Amino acid sequence: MTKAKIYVTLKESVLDPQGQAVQNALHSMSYTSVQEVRVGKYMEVTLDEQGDAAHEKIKQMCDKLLANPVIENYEYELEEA
Amino acid sequence: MTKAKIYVTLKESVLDPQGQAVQNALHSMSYTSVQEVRVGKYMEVTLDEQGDAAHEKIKQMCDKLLANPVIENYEYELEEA
Amino acid sequence: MRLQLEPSAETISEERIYKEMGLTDEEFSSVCELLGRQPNYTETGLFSVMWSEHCSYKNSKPILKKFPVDGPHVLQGPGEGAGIIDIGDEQAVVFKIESHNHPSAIEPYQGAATGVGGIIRDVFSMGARPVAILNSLRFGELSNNPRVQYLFEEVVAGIAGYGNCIGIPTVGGEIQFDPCYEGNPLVNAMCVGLIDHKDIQKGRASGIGNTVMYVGAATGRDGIHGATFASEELTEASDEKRPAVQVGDPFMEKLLLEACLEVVHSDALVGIQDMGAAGLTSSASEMASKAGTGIEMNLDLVPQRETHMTAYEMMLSESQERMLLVVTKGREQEIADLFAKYDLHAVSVGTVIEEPRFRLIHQNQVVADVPVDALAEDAPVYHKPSREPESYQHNQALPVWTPEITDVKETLTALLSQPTIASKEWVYEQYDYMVRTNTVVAPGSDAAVIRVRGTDKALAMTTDCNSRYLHLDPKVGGQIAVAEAARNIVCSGGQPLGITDCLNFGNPEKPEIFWQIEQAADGMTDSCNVLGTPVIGGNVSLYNETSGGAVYPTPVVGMVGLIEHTDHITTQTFKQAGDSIYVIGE
Amino acid sequence: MKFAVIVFPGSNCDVDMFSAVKDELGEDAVYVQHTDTSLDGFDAVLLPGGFSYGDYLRSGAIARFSPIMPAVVKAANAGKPVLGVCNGFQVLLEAGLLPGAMRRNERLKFICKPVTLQVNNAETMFTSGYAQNQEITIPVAHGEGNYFCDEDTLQELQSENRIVFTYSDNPNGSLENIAGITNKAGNVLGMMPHPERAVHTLLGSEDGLVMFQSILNYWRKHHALTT
Ligand SMILES: Nc1ncnc2c1ncn2[C@@H]1O[C@H](COP(=O)(O)OP(=O)(O)O)[C@@H](O)[C@H]1O
Repeated sequence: MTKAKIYVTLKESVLDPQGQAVQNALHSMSYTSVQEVRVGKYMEVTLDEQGDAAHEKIKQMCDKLLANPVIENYEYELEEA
Repeated sequence: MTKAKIYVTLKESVLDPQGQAVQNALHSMSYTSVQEVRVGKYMEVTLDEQGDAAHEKIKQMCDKLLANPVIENYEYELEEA
Repeated sequence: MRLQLEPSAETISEERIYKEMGLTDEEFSSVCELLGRQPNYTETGLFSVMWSEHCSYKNSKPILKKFPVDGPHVLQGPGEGAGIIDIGDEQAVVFKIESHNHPSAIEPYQGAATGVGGIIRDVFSMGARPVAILNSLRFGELSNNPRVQYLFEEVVAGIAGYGNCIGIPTVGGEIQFDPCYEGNPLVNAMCVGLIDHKDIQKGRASGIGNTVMYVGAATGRDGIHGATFASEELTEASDEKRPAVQVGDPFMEKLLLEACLEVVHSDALVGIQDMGAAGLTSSASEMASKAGTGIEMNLDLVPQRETHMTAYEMMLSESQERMLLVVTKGREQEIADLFAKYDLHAVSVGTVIEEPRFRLIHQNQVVADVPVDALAEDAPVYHKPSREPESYQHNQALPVWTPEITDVKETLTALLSQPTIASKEWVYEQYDYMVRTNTVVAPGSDAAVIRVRGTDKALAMTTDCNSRYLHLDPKVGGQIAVAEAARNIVCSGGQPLGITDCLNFGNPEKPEIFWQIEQAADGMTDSCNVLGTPVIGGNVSLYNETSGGAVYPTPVVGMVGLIEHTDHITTQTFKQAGDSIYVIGE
Repeated sequence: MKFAVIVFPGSNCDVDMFSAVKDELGEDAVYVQHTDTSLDGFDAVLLPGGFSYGDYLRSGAIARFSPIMPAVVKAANAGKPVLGVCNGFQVLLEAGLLPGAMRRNERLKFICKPVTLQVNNAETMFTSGYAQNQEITIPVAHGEGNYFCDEDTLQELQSENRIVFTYSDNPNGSLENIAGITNKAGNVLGMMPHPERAVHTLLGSEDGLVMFQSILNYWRKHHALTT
């Protein structure tokens, strides 16, 4: 069993209204030292495969479903579970 | 400057409709080896502070705003930026 | 700092770089003639977007001329952000429909969402309060096609996401599924607003010395060249060419909406226009051109979301949720204070000048200096060749087919289970169709009805088009589209007032397609004349083609009608057992 | 009676709340901006629906830090009726004036339609006009109305009779069909359905108006006693 931790983030040039709103909120709560906030998704997928097989599967899932390649990038880490 | 990477996840005891939906979708795409999917948030917050001061600030922000303690847990890592 | 080496004027001309931007050889020579020299990179960019079909209607102008645009109640015909029709009591209704087909094909959620955002800005930039949103959608066959299902689901979610968040009810629409839309879905959004006559705004940059102000989201590199992109066929290569996708921010737009509806009451405001297709370029140059003035802008002052943006990028960006204002000189602070109440920054970026020129300064250099009218008025107009397709005579010659029904129940069930005919509840349940509590007839009937608060009046509204009729006979189909809309309005208790239309067609450079456009417009014109419903605005979306061919001709009609008394409102359902049923018509 | 309608950036049912009170109930209503800091002089506080701060991050999460919120807490502690509808409910949850949290709807889609509610407690200041267990029709319109709380909280809510409304046909996956709850004292009500959208026959139902009338009746009685 493997647990994949997947981070999906908006591409650099894509507007992130959520991040902007959170940043403004933090500023108005007087956390003025905050320079930037970006909000993305974090997913944990547990699957039977291990090692390379797990890599292969997770990559496919990200490309096909978990991330939207038009506006998002993704990264992941695998952990034995 | 520090970049905080913050992971917000739903608590174990809280049913995750989004994770469930993703899992069902993966199954119907014949990724049947997937055992569980949990969907959370991933945030990157860049702030001026460093070291302990950064820790302190980020923890406060998570407790107050970024996570809802009733249903969510959070973890974070700091990176010098 | 990034040193971006832009090609020189000579290189642009010699290597025909303008072609990549969408200008033809002839168009490029006209630009050189108008300028009396070769344009630099930024200037070439300005012309390429302003002379695109999307902004200049260069292929469709001769067709749009056919439409009747006048009527006793028309206060504003085509040409401004949206058309306006009088509804009495010093009030008027403002409406417009627009396409967001190509962006939705690529990123359905955001494409549809920003389509909704754009049409809402068109309406409130006239000074009107948006009261309802409608849509008209076309997809490929739904069954066994995951891509189509994905597009359908995401487009609906995008429309819902934007409309619900900004708090304008989405009250109606239509959806058709047909294989011809598989690679090229159609996403048309319509917005209806209400206005008091005295608040009607015009997008004009009048008054030499007045200040040009920028409000709303900062400019990023998203959507650069969107207008040009919308004026080409979708191909495999579209993927690479495509600009960073625009993401909608309905929250920002809600703030802008409320602030703009307040600012129209200020006599410091001279003109206002939203930055839609071709962003800063079109809004600024059109405002100046209409007023017979010029504009000088300092791009260093433009709020920027990304670093090291070039003049070209800023001028061609299609970042969403931005507005351009012209304000009486000396009263900028007043306007800035008003926007600050809504957490928005209004910043001065330029000045209205006497010389009718469009002049841009960036980092202390003049980066563009062209005649305003050359951009906004002098785009070429093409009369494309038109040819009746061979299939047409063939279709005409077909004997009229009469269905033979053996089992009525079975046929009825089969019909009702067609996605195009089936209930659209799954869709409209995702739309907040009740917010602001004026929705008297919700989706699920014929036309939707919105009451006009403070009066006994109501507005009926609908979108309609059956493209299968147009495929068989574009003229008759065009007549039918307008007539169907009118029937929906009348059935709801309304008197049809006028229409807005979105002409969704294939590539107009193909004579058979151009013929379809002409015929459809003729048909629509016939019905408009008979019904007394002028065309007060609309939008043209051409090049709806993929390798599979063109979509069926789909001129979507958005119609609004006036219900004089709320007790005239009628709904579709049978009311009680024992009531008589009549069939009216042929 | 004087109602405050709190306006956050992104509130969009503020107008509906306002006109329910002013036009249909016939009482006084005043918009109070999120930047204000006092609710003195108001007899009841209404937190309307909408998408405060775009509902970015979590619905209601950012709004609860608005300058007006300490005054809302103060009004709640003073025993004044505080009603949060939809986004207003979410704000009350985030602010800790009510227990629990909202998750996304089970089917992950926004849902807008009239639903049938059961009045489980007709003895609150908000529901005295209804009959116990009466079925009423009120619209919902939300994407995150899937109420959650832990076991202990649920038991507390149940034993203290604080679950005021439940869905007859659960539209969003909410725990125990919960549609609306009150605080311990019973003067703070949060609910996902929109009573302000059901105040006129033209809008399809008048069942929501009864809630506003109940608040008014409570206030009249209370007011007569104290003045
Ligand atoms: N995309 C949509 N958005 C909102 N409402 C829709 C949409 N499509 C259909 N509807 C609504 O569903 C109802 C039925 O639509 P439709 O099947 O097109 O019927 P009709 O042919 O009578 O117009 C209408 O009230 C219409 O407004």
